[in-house]
Amino acid sequence: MWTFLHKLASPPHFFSYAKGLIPWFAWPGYALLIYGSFAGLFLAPMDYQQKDAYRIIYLHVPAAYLSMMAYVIMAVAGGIGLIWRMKLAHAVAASAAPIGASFTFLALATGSIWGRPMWGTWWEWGDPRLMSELILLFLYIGYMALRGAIDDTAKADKASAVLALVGAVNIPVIHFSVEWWSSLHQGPTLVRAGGPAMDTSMLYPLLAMILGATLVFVSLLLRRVRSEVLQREQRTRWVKALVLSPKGGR
Amino acid sequence: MNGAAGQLPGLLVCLRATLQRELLLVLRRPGDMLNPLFFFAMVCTLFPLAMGPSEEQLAFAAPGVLWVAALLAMLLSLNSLFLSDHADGSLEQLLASPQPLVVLALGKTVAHWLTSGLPLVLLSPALAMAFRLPAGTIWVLMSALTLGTVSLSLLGSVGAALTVGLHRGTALLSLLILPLAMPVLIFGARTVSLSAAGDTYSMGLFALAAYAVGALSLAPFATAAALRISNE
Amino acid sequence: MSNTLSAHKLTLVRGERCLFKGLNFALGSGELLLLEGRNGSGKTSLLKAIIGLLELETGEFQWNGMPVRSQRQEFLSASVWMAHRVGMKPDLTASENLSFESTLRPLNNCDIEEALERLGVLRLKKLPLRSLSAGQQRRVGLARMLIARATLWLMDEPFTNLDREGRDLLTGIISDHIEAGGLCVLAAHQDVAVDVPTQRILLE
Amino acid sequence: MEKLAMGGYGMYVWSSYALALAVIVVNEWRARRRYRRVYRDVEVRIKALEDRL
Repeated sequence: MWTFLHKLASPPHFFSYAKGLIPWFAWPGYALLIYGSFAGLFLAPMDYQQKDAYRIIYLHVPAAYLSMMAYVIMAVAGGIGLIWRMKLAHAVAASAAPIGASFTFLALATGSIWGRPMWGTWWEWGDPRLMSELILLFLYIGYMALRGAIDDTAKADKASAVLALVGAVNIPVIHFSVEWWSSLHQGPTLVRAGGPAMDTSMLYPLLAMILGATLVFVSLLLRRVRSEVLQREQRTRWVKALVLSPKGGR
Repeated sequence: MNGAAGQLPGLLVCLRATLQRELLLVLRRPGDMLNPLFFFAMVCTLFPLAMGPSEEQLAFAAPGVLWVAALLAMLLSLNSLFLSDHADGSLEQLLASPQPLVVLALGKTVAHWLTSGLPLVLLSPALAMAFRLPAGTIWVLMSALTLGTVSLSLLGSVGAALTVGLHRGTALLSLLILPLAMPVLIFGARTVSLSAAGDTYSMGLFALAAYAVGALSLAPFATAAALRISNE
Repeated sequence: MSNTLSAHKLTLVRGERCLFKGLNFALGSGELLLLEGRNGSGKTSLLKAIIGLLELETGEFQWNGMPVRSQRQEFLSASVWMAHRVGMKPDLTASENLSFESTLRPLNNCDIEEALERLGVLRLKKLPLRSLSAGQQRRVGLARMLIARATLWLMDEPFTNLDREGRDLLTGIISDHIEAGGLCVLAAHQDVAVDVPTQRILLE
Repeated sequence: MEKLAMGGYGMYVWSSYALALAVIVVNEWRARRRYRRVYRDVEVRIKALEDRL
């Protein structure tokens, strides 16, 4: 078992099997996203409070979920890389950051667009979820800036792992503080996205979107990790053999 | 001098010596301590100039203004926390000593708080009065600032350790620390404004205290790890 | 008690460059290890790896036959490192700097005054380090080795900035240390005339 | 057609979906481009080394 895991995490093995894995995540993922979007846009009934604007949550919820998921992956991978000195883990952490940041941006943008008809403003300061997403985006920016500022890859890996872990410990506190902050706010009563009792014809497209987005995320992650591995291992024998082999690695 | 010959001096001895060294250094270069303090006072005077002298508005904005200014002043002083030690090579000597790095990092952070957090706390009543905050709120402001600056020193020491050898360290440090410092800002400023409005504010103080305790128990370890990484 | 420091199959990579691969040595009490090689050949990096500032790609150091990794505090208690830079605060005086340093390691019987006296800088002890010349600062830095009860001395170009008299003094101090059963790893780009059992490693 | 207007919210809904599509496409494109660039750089370096030998 242990040797099997070890082999899975070895860069050359990962490099070759990940290539085969990517389509298995990407295609079902995209299929689910297409089904989810279609069903969410046209099949699901209208929400009686929010009318058709609620259909934005089919994007907002998966994006918000992935933005946090990516941060957790980044922090956990960073921690694994620090403790067990696993090189692949650092490559995963480095790859998760830009994807996570882009989903955070999407969650913010869709939240803001949804808020325009709901609250009458593009940016409602009193909404804790948007505020948390914004801080999360800042955390991603800090993480990528730190990585970019350190030239030595090994050092950048470890330093950013420490930062990601500190950030991960802080995220629940940030969330709690923002909740508390907005609960004191005497603003408009917010219309919550979705309700406790969601109709199944509304729920299934949402589940499809979440699952599909996760699969697409994994395929993007694998693709990026492959490039990271290739770059980090460029002085090893296996990369040399790969590049000089007639098939190449294109 | 310190303990018996041939034995590793105790942790408290080492902690005390680190504190003593840092305080002595600040004494030799008082500018390091005074500049952030002046900065704090100046930022606070900027707001009335920008907003107009309406007393009502100023009293309303005061908690936020004081807290943002304190946060920025702390950031300003954090930048030099490990910088000179890195530049003159004494940081490497600390890393090469058998004393646990956590203790040395804690000593430096405590010294940082004493020389930059504590002066802010002591200066804040004067500014609070200038902003017409009610007298009863000043104590709340001082206790909230005490707890908050402790957290900021600890949190900031991690950032300072991560960015220590980097060219663009100053701007980067703010980028790393500001989002992490937001809970402190929220709890701190809201506690003071709740108190000024006559509401119950104990929840905010408890949250600040909990944050400070959490930071005190975790941050020195992260700082020590970050220092090792930055000096490779 | 006799001590040993040995290195087993060391490989050290800095950035993109491999500094050395499969390096071995074994050093016993009363021996000097000279690291030779031109600038940038990895002498400083090897010293930093011994003291634990740099992580090895592969291989390990052993202190008294046990991996250093498993007894880091004992190992660091028994060693003292003189880096390229003096590593003291320029704003503090020699005695302030040294009294802080004295809490970092187990102490010898030699107190700060004696150490400064031996190095010929006692009369400068009340001056901030920044007002001393480079050679005088180096002598103050050397006092760190004398006040610590350390068996293993790691020295990086210790003769830099020293005048002839200073070099002779340092040579004497090193040979006294080694004759008393100490170990010393010394990186130097010029030849060192210390009359003790010496091993040499030439780094390419 | 009426369905596409989303009861007057069409602008918001469709701009959200367009944005989401853009984010996905950019992500996919950048991931692929990065691989191509890294591979090309590595290939150039290794082949140059081979030729010199």
